[in-house]
Amino acid sequence: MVTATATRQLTYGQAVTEALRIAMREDPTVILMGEDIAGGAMVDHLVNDDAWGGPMGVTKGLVQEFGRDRVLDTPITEAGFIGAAVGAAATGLRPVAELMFVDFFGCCMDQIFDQGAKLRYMFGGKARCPVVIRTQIGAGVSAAGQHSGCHYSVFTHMPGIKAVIPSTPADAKGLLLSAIRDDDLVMFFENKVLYGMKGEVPEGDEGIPFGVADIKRDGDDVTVVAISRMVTQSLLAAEQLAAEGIEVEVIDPRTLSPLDEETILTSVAKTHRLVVVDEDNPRCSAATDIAALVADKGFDFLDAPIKLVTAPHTPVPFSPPLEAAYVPSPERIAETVRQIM
Amino acid sequence: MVTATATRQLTYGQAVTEALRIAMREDPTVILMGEDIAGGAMVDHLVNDDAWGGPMGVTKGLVQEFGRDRVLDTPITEAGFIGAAVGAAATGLRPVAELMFVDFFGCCMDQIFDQGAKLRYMFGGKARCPVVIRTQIGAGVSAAGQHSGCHYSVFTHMPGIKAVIPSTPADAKGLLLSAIRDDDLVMFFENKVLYGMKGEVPEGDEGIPFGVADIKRDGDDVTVVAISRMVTQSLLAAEQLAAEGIEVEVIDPRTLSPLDEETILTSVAKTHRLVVVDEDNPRCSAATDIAALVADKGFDFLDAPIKLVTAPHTPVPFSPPLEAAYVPSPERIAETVRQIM
Amino acid sequence: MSSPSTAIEPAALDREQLLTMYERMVEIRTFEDLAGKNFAAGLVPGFVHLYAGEEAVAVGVCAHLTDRDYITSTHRGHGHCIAKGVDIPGMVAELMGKSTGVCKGKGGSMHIADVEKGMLGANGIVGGGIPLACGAALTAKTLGTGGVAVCFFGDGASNQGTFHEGLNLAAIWKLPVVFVCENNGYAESTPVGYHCAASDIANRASAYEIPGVVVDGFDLFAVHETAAEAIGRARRGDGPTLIEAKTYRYYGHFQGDMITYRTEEELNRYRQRDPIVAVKGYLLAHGLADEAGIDAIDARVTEKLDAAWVAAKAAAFPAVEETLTDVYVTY
Amino acid sequence: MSSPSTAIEPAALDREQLLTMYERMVEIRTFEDLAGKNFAAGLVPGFVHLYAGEEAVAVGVCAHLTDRDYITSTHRGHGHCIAKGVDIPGMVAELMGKSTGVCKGKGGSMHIADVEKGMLGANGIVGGGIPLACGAALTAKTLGTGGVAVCFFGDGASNQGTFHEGLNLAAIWKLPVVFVCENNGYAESTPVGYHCAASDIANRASAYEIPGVVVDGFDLFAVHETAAEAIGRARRGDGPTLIEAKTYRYYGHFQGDMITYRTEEELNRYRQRDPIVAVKGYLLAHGLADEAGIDAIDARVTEKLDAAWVAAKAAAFPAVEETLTDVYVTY
Ligand SMILES: Cc1ncc(C[n+]2csc(CCOP(=O)(O)OP(=O)(O)O)c2C)c(N)n1
Ligand SMILES: Cc1ncc(C[n+]2csc(CCOP(=O)(O)OP(=O)(O)O)c2C)c(N)n1
Ligand SMILES: [Mg+2]
Ligand SMILES: [Mg+2]
Repeated sequence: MVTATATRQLTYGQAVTEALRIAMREDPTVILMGEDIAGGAMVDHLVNDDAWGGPMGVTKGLVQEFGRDRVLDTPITEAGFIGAAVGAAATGLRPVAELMFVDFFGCCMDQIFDQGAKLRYMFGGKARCPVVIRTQIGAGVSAAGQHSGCHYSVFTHMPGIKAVIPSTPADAKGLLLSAIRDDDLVMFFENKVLYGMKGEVPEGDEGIPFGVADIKRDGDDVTVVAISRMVTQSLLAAEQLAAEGIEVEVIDPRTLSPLDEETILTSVAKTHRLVVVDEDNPRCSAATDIAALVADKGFDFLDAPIKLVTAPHTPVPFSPPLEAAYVPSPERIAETVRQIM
Repeated sequence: MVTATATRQLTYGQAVTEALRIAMREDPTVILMGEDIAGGAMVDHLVNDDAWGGPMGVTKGLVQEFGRDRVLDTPITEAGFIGAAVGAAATGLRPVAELMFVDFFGCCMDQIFDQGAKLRYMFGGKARCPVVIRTQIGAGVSAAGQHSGCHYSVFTHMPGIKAVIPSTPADAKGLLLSAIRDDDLVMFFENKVLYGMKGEVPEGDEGIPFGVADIKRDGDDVTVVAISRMVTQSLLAAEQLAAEGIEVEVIDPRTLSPLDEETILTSVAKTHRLVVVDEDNPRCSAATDIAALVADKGFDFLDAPIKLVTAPHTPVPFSPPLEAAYVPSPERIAETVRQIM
Repeated sequence: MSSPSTAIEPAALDREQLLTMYERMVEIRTFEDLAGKNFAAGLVPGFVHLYAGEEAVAVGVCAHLTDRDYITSTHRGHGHCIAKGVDIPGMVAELMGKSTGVCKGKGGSMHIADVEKGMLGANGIVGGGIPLACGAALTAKTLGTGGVAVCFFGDGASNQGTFHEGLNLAAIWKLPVVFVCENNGYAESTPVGYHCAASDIANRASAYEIPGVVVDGFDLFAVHETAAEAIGRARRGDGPTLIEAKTYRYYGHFQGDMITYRTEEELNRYRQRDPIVAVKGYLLAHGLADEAGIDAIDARVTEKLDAAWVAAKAAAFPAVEETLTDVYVTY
Repeated sequence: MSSPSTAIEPAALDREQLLTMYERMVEIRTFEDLAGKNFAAGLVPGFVHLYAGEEAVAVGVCAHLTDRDYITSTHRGHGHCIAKGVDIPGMVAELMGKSTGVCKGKGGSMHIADVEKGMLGANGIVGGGIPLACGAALTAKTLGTGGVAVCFFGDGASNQGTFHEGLNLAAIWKLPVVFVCENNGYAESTPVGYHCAASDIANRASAYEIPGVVVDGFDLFAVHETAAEAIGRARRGDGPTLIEAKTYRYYGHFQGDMITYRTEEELNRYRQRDPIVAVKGYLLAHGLADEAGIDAIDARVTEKLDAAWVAAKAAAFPAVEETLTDVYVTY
């Protein structure tokens, strides 16, 4: 992407923090809510300081600038505070709530999909719900069965929700800025394994529009649509395959809802082959969604079966060798591509 | 299906009741739990009688035979009582819990997907969770935005859950019997529009195995995979199309997890064309799941794009004409089939 | 927790306020009676849950609110909507699923809303509105609007997790919110004495160290006074209150309910203390209105409601394309 | 609610029981110290939340339980597991993700379980175990096993919806369950005084009209006696009790926590009253053991734990095919 904006290296985590800071500066109605996002609430020596800044330190440093009225530590009551974020969004604030791990969605899903996401439709268009729910996804750090899921497929399924899922520091910043400025309910999926990833991030406050996929690598032989951390894994696979003379086009949808159908279809029209790489469980997933899109609208382009590389239909195992087998690897991606060449 | 068993006409609702009665008679560890499934708890004149027997009367008459210790009315605490059903299942009972409408899953999803469904895996195979959660799905009675959803796709997505979804009275009985006898967590989806549907139902206590699709209509020209009420709609479409000389094979998977891949693939190998009809919302859905299956393993059989006929990516509207437009109709199914002939 | 207050003299209320409240109650009763009748006639699709009998609660509470204040409601929401000033013809049209409905026919009885009027929606999820009310109160507190939020819910809802989470959150953040539990004795067919381990739901306030008050929900003046105190407290920044209004619904849980779980006598006991008749009696006894004046109000309401039904019946259903709109602001 | 009980004389306990409880506490402490050390050394993947400091609670309660009784636990579950009799070498191997682990390495620290031993799992979801415990109690009640369920959870969990739903359900059904809230003053970095609107969490019992008791979680004998009463009550069919054990964790929330939210002094104040030292002192003062006897126990525990770590380090990881098994009983 050619751009005149100055950039510097930031981690994915720092990019998220920067987007939050910019959004909070530009709009006083933006508030943050979540468990220990500052931490140490009502501890004498931490009045204007944070104890944690979130479990991964992503919200660290914000309470010092914006104070505890805009950086709200919450009790462990996901339905309560995420529902409150929805109610606040319907009445004039722009809350950014943190659901610490996506696996906890079962504690608050009614407030997300049934209250927040449906409110505008059920009220005949006479309401809006500009709330962002940031959450961590992904296996890879042995966080085990209840802290390692993906499940963005569930949110992509739900009408009224936008599903945003950055794979690089620059995308994290730009997409989060757009998410906070957006007038709808946005689920923002941060991959815990990517927080330390470094990359060029533009200065300034420009958002990245939703529904615009990013071609992370050009190639003529096969289209690989990859989501979140699977972009990195697919780029590694593409390197291996390039050495064998197979040029992979790696497309990162960046937002699953809305989905940039055109970029995917245009690529398949060129390559005639599609592999979808998705760390979520395989059934009724983002992977099957993209496959079904192409099996319909891109059918005439296809020269080979559509292949999916996904996590298995199992919970996430704890033991490191099992977890490594669970997550789609560059080797598995490359092997799958070879099958359809 | 040729069978020696005597049958008689029952409604879909009566078939469910009969399965519950048989299962409770054969196994004293089977208990029922849910809001107003008997009704009138602790009302003087209703000690051994029910006030409601569930909002649709499906559990009516059971408290008289099995008493209030096995037909438990619960407070409105979905996480509490469905979690209790899970805990009871892990310790020796076989609870059948009723989640009144599937739309309420957001109030108890943690106990379903994160506790019950994962317990066996996380415990290294040293536990089991034989619980059935019966729930109502479907649009068609103007129950509006929070009482008309399908969302079986979300449960099919989740490892550790079996997703069972009968479309006829006979299937309702046979599948529910198998569900209650099954050692895993089963979500059992009853379509509210089908409760009054009449059909032949076998006497006796035979279950229908999971993972075995039923071919509801034979045909050579196009395969239609249809789920729940969409089976009826597809059979109506097939009649229209037969008049035009198009013979539709209608396949009812009956269980979405496990899925009978073979029956679907075998049919597509014959017809070379696939339409999936699904009342759930379209993204990351059962429809895309089946399409993706065939776009991979059945690619070489296909002569035309795979088409999906689904609800739109919207909540369910209240107003009757809008709701009618929301649900896939025989006309829309027939029109879609024509597109790929 | 204070004990049920009854027969309070409405010292702080002038004649006009009293007549307005009376009219609102009659509007609700008439609305519900007609909704029931037209449902039976097949004109109202889906479910309807009628509020008749509980009018004093919505009206006594909402009398203290303006458009900058928010309420959340329940499946039994018509009374709350009317008390909060939602357009009645628009509500009738909504029940019928017409394009002239307040939600363009897309919501129906269980999702009537008007955010401009501070009405954040009836709600099909029992307990679903409680966190939303906390959020509306958080907005008021954060932006310093001076507004409050009132959260209506039933006895059945008081067992939901959201009740606990919402009250704790409101208490620790001192949110300007008032929780109004309408204890009508039943959750569907299940008596409160079975489903709820607390004899008085107001007692549950002690788990959050906030005030909990029982009030006679058939006594408009008692509700009005109790609400005044709680709403005043919230507006002053002193935090939430839990009010339990003991009330009763005249109709079944929803239309079609055979009501086998309660007796005719029980119903009649309540009907004898009808809250609307009580207010009318007060107005007459204190010379604030005469029979003719009351009749004029009643007639005005009937006329308004009849006209609303005529208009709703004549109105068009929404165009089929409306199925696909209003999901997102932009997409 | 009764006030904190301290310095109870363990009248009902004989020497052997006391020594067993002492040994269990030492096992837990040693387990946690070594888990922390080996985590720092990179031998334990994922997260670990250590129970050191809270030993008297798990041991004092579980002393009353047998294998037909069930417990549910939390992310901070090692102590509950040991107190309930889960195999220690199997636990160590589980922490490392080895095939010899009690969950074959598939669960890890946050999901250690042994249903045969009545241990229904540590739990990664705060408040997640509460409904499960109600279910285990329902089984006991329905099948008449005479068993009870004990549900451990933290102060933070007491704000979750499941707390409210579970306690109400247990109360109305008179389930044989005891809720043990381990109030260690913090939920992650957040003090209980901020996150919880109740000064004493035990007070919340009144919302369900069940007994609520505060007990000093550093006092084994007080915990033991309080638990005896509550568990006895449950076994007799008299329903649930909520016990709040005021306790403290010596380590951070998880290993890696910088613990900026509390002071060295605060920690030292607790450490001075160390529950294990207190029991040891009691044993010595009452001539129930001498220094040599105590040392022998301590040495035995150290040896057992060291051997467990040696074995776990030597054990194999599960075969990769294990990734796909144990999802269903049949599929
Ligand atoms: C989460 C959820 N569970 C169950 C229902 C079904 N339901 C609708 S109303 C109702 C009873 C509500 O009782 P209460 O809160 O006392 O309100 P009331 O109807 O008496 O006004 C139930 C169980 C629902 N709508 N939402
Ligand atoms: C539903 C849910 N929300 C948040 C978390 C993250 N989390 C893990 S432990 C914890 C604090 C728990 O506090 P408490 O209940 O007091 O237990 P303690 O750690 O003090 O033993 C939090 C917030 C979680 N695991 N589950
Ligand atoms: Mg009620
Ligand atoms: Mg704690």
